[in-house]
Amino acid sequence: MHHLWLIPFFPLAGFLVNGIFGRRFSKGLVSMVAVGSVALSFAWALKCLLALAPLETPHVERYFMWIQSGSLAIPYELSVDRLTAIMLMVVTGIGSLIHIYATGYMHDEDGFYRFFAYLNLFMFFMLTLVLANNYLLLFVGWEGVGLCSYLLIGYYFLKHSASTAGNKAFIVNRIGDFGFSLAMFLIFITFGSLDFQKVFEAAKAVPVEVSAGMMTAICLLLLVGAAGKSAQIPLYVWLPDAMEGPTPVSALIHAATMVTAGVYMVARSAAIFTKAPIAMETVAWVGLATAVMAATIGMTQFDIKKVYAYSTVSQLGYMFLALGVGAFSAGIWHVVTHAFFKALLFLGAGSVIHALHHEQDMRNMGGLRTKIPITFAVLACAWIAISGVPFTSGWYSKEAILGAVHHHSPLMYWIGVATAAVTAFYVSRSMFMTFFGEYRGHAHPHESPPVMWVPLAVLAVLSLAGGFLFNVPHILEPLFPVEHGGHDIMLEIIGSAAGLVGIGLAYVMYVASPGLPDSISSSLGGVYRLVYNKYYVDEAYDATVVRPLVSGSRTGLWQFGDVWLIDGVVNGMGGFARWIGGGVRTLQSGSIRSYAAWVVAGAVIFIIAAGAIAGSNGGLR
Amino acid sequence: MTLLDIVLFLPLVAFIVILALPKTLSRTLALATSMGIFIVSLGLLAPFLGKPTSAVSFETNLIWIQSPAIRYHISLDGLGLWLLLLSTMLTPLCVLISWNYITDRVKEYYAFLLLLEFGVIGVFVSMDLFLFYVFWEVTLVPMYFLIGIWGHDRRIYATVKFFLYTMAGSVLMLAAILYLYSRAGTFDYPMILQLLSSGRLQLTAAEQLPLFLAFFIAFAIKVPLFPLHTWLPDAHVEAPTAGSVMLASVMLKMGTYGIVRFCLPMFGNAAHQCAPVIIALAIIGIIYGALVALVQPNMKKLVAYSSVSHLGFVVLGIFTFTQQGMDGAVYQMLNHGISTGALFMLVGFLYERNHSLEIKSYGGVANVAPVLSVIFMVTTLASIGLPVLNNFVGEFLVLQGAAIVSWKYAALAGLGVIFSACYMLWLYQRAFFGEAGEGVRHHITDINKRELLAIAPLVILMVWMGTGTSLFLKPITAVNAQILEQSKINVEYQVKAPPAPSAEPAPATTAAVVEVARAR
Amino acid sequence: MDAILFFLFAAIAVVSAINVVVQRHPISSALSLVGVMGSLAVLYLLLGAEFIAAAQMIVYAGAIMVLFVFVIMLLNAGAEKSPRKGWILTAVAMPLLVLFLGMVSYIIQRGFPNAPLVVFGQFTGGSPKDVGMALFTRYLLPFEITSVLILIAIIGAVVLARKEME
Amino acid sequence: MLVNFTPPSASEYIRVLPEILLTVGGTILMIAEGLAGERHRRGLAPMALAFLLLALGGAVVAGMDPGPAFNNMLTVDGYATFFRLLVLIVGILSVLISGSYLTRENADSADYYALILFSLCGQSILASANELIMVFIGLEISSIATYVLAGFLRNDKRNNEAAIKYFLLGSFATAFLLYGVGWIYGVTGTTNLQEIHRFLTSSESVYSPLLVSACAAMMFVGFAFKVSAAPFQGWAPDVYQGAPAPVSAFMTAAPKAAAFAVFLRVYSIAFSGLTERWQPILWVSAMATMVIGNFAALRQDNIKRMLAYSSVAHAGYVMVAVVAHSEAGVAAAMFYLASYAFMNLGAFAIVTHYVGKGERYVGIDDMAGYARQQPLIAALFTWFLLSLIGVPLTGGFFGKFYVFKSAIDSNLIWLTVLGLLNSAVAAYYYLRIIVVMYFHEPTNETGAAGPVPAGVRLALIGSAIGVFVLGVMPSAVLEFANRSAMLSR
Amino acid sequence: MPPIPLPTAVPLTYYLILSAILFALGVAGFLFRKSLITVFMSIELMLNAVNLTFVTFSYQHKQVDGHLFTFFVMVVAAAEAAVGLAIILTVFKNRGTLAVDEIDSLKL
Repeated sequence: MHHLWLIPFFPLAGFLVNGIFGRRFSKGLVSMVAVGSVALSFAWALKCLLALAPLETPHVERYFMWIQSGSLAIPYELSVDRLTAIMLMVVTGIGSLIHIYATGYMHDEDGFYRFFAYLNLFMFFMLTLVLANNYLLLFVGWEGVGLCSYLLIGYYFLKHSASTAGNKAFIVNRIGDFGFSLAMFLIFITFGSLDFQKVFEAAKAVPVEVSAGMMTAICLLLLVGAAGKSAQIPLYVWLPDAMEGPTPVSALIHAATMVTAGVYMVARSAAIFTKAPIAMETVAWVGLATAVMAATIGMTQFDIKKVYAYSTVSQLGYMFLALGVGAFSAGIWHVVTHAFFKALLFLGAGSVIHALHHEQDMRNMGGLRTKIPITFAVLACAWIAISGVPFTSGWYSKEAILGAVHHHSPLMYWIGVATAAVTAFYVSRSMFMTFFGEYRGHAHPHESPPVMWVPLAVLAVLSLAGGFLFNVPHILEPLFPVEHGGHDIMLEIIGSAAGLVGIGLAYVMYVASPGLPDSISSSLGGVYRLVYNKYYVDEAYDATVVRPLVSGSRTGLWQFGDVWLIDGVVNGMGGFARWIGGGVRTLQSGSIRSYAAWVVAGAVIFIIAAGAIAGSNGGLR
Repeated sequence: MTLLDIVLFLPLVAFIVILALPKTLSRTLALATSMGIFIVSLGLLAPFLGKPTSAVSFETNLIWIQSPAIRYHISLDGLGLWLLLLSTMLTPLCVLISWNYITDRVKEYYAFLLLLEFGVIGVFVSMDLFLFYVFWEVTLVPMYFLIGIWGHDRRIYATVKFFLYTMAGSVLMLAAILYLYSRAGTFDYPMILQLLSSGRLQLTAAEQLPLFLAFFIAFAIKVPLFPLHTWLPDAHVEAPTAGSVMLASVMLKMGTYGIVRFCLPMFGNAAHQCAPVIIALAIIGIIYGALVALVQPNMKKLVAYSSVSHLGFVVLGIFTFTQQGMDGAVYQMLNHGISTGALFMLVGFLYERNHSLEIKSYGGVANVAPVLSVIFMVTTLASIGLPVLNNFVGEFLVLQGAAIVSWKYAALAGLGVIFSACYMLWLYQRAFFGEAGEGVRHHITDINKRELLAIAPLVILMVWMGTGTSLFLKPITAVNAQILEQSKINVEYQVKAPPAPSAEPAPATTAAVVEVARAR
Repeated sequence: MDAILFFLFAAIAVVSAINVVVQRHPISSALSLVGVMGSLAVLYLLLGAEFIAAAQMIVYAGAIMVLFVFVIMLLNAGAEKSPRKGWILTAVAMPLLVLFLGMVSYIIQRGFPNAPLVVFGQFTGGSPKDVGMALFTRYLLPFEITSVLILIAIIGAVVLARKEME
Repeated sequence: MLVNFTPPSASEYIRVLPEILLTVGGTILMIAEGLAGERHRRGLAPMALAFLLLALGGAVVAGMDPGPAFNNMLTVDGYATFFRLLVLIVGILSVLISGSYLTRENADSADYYALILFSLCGQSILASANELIMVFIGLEISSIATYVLAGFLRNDKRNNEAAIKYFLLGSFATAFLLYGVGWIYGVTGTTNLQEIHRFLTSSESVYSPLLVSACAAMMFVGFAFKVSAAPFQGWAPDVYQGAPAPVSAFMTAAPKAAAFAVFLRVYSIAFSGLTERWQPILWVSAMATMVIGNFAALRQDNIKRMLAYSSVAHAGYVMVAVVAHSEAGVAAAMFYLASYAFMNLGAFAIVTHYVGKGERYVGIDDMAGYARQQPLIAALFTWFLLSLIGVPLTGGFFGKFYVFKSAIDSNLIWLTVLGLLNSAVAAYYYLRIIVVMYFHEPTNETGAAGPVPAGVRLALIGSAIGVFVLGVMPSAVLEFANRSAMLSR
Repeated sequence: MPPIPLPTAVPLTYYLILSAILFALGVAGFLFRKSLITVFMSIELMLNAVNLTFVTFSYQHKQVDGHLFTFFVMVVAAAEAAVGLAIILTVFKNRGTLAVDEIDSLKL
């Protein structure tokens, strides 16, 4: 017993304390509680991992039975294996850093305590997700982080766009969760349990040819879930809008941790996925398509956070690509490195935005290199990492992915390489537009306080050296044996070159000859508009799903179905009864003679009837 | 004389006392007595805390009328227990929320509330079909007056519709009860079950189906199952807050309770036979209710339609004939009672302040009433089935049960979960987020202590029932297992095997799969 | 002889009865009714009901019909006006009546296939003595109870027809 | 014949004690008025009550020594006693609500009470009649008295119309009944119910079943008319609406109960061998009665007329029990009539008071806001209406319950289902009164509701207790009915 | 041409059919006459028809009971006549008419 439960418990306690009493606390106290709880959680996680050290097999702790109904038993059970350990470290580590950063960033906001309460709650759910030992508990964390995401996106609830974005995030995630829960039901039906160990054990024992259909169904449904959470086609639409939330939220939830939950989940379910080759192929293609599409959109956006948001979508696509080709550990490696540099990018962007008093449009920036040098320096680290400059963290994971992809399908590989170039291009574009050239804005930029830049510095170091320091595939060797041996130097050179080409191209377009982008975009015309408007996906969803649903419900179901038809029938029955009543009533004409006629008629009819009904004594006798 | 008798009759005593004493005391008396009843009723928990068992407790079996033998036969099992406690708990809360809201004919109001409590407790403990019917009908009267006297503008239409709808259903049930008596020679429910299981009483298929339908329609109207639901939005919108709460939380449950208690064990064959149709209706109700809720401009109507959707889950769960589905269904009854009850309370609080139920008269409430908003948010989340809150557990079990029968059921019903998020969050956004308008800023104040006292137990329960389910679920599971067993008498129809993982004959469980694998 | 008497008085009775129905003036109807009663009294005699035949003349034709005539005179009731409405009723009721009569006759024919002939003097149990004997033994209670009936009739008539009380 | 004659014994006289007491009471009342003069009119109602109570006692005493009386003209059994007590209780309640009404209409007189007593005498005879001649005379005594009562306020046009309609149609229907009796006498040579039964079921008898079933149908016309069963219900709404309110109350309960008593007795004794012939007829009639009563009541705005239709509908429910043709059915009908008597009397008691002088406020809408003016009375009215609807824990519910139970036991499933659906429809018009009383605000035009006179109050309490007892502790009455339902054939 | 043999007596059923005809005529009078008094007289006609039935059957059974029945019918008819005519009187006093068709204010 290592009391794993304490890891998520600390943030939960922080949430409760801040949530209930935070309003009466000073900001300092709130920060202390919030940061302290996450830091404690980090420390406890570290302690547990050290104690459990080699972790060749999962360490499971059961606390109580949560739900039991017939053969379905869902215990509250936490477990740690190597995969979990990595995720734990990422979540608590980066979480701590971002909490610290946020105390500075959010200092002047109303509802300071509310923010940190939500953030702590997020940590709780995220840790539950990571530590869960069965699908349902994972799902708890899964939905919980979605909730926190919703709450934090809608943090500025006075803004209509913020609350709308929150709703969108929640509902799109719900669609994904719908797939996830169906997958769970099928898992239970197929394997008789939701417990990871039992399910995977059973899954491994199933021969492929017996189970292909069911396994594919389960995996595709899991993919739907993962696509919702990890913003894959077709459910990625919520993530760019999620940038309505405060920047630390974007960094923590919508870049580093929550959105990678899908990747984690697929990797976790690797035992099932490997039995479903069709599903694997689908995962790969979905990932690749997402990577390409989001990257192209990223090239055209001007809102700095939007650029990074699409970048995140694209990078997540990369991770899915990795999962799809079976390179689970490479995918997780990219999760880790991406967490470093993307959190850094967002936080850095936050720092810029903070410096510019909430200016987010890059067209109003420029030349900030000198005005906020520390921010520039740390952002530069992230920049080269994501661009895949050799030996930065991003390079390691990206090369690992591309290597595996090449092994799987050269076509995918080349698309991946092109995407890598595009990625390097748009990140460089954002850097050049922000930090180079002349300042085009009106605000008075100022450097952020140490409480903000110190965490940035830590992340910068990790972005540069993270890939080297944490060799994830090696750590995960017991879980995901590396199938293809050795590095292919040629591939690595091509990959690295792609990144450098992207940077170079951006330099040409945005520093060397600044008029070029406009002329290119105008010469591309329709294609550019299509990409700039994000392929009109939101509009298409709106026109094909949202509007028909709302207006169909209003006129078709409610006004026609309920009010007119069903209630019409009900009231019609009432009216019918009254109508009969009216008819019956006219029998009562008040005339003595008509009543007498009825008597005679009744007598005649009844005499005939009594005579005609053949009794036991015989008929008409 | 057991504790259950006391709990059953205390509300009636309270009813008489309130009527007898002067008006000025009514409010206090109602609160005191209903609180007292609740505390006493907690004593009923005692036998259920230990090992799970399907045995009944607190049985009283006396002769009420000699011939035809009508018995005062009441007892409590895991199925009735929680619904009973829910009723006794909600009554004091309803008194609390009516505290300032009701100014006219105060005495009668609280008296009716207590009478209603008497009726619903009776429904949940009756073990004699006749007695059950009596209580079933008795609940109609106080609710009729609660809506009719203290309701809003279109209250008369709503209350008459409510009464007639339910009446129309229940007379069919009465016919069925009478028929059963003529076949079984008794109204005593356990006796009938015994006769059925021992084969001494055999209902032919031609008998079972009409009997089942007669019972089922009466219950389905109460539930309400699509398309018998249109009384519900009207009744809810026009009812005073406490009326809505009792209606949603307790009275709708009488329908689903009845289905589980009576329809399944007695008419297993017919129930299985009708299951596909009923499941279809339940699923239509789930989706239909949610979609119609989506476009409601009136908060109460929205919540009312959401009830249609939620109750669809309950019915779906019941007719899966799986342990999970039924457990989930019963659990969902309680959950719906708590979260929808809370929603109605909260809407009532808003109405008391701003005198409007239209969503568009609100907006930005979160600015002026933070605590209220938080509670509303928690309730919303509970209602849409967020994990760690109560509804999640129920919905999960129901859908799992449905999936065992057919994944299509689960998939279709699962859409309801998505839509529930749509309509509730959209409601929340429109009512609570954004800038506060003139009216909201002037009228809306944050929740006061009395209101907090009324709503807090529900919020606590939402969390408790979402996390510590075993306390609640154990007695339910035990009873459901027994009911499932009973419903299998003479059933040729079997629950369909889980969908095949492959084209080959499908081994249902892992063990079997492995077995097959090894065999090769 | 019996047959002639029967057919004669039956014919008178039927004709008078038709007259009751078709006459427009109440007085004519009333007098026709007396005719029916008279001929019925003869038929009663044929059937051996001496006492009833006498009572028929005294009570029915004598007392009751006089009362009718008295009221007709009192109210000065004139001839009926031609029908304002009710042709529908006639159209419906005429076939009904025909049906009724036909059916009753049919049932009687079927019900008493071997009915005895009515021969005057074959049954003499209807003398006043016989009737009186039955009345005060077997039918004592109904006889006594009719007194209540008559009492009610008196009260009723008084209640309804007396002058306004002040 | 004289040889065989034995004078009636003392116990035979005791068996007709209620009739004797009622006749004597009625006579004394009239004499007393003449002696005491105008000023002592207030004492008339209590006096009538006293006689009724005496008669009630008499009925109990008579019931303790069951047996035939006066050459089998009457038979005093539990069944007879039940109905005697029932009509006498109705009489008592009617007298209680009549006093203030008559005073208000300035029509206080001994005649009224005497007529009620005589009418009850007729009904008491009906309850115990064992001979068609007694049936006929009892029916006439009861009817002629009620003809007069219906038109008691002779300057009131509505009263006149009620009286003339009731009288003409009543006599018309009685002629059919008599014609049927004539034939049955022709077939069997007797008018004694048991002997008819014996003749019809004996294997030696030769007769035409066609003729006998025609007799049964013919007599059904008469009885159905008296109980206002369709299609002979035409008179009922008009007469109940037109008659003075307390008389309507009386008429819808007592003569109807007595008519049902004799109806049931005749059909379950005399014609019990021909069940399959008349059961379908009664089935149709019962159904039509319920439908006409309930559906026509939906459209009424006059509270008296609505209750009149409701009374037709309730007759339909009792008919269902008659159709069942079993001992359970007989018992159910008895119980139903008892509970109907109470709830109906209760409702009419309030109407009697509410309508005001000249019966001005007879619209349902005139009761607007009554619950505010007279909460207690409104509550009682609600109680009676709920009973009429058939909500559990009221007498009306148990009544319906037993009726439909007996129908189900006799395998009349469709009739039961349709009847129960009918009773759901009926809820609508009863609820309307509750709606008006409770959910509407009083208007200036309405509100004749003064203080409730003591007599009405007493009647209300009595009825309410009756409805309560029959609804919650029906065992005793039900036992009585069950034991009495075994009619000797 | 042989003389037609005149029947010396008629069967009982002839009396019964005569009574049926009279009864039907009474019903017809009730249905078709317009004046209250004649309508009432039609009832008397019907009762007479019934009486004929009783007396006829009394003959058949050679019993006196049918006569007794007839006797009571007469008494009742007398009582009805008294009350009925009194009611007709009050109606006439209040409405000034004896037309049956005009007495229909209570309806529907």
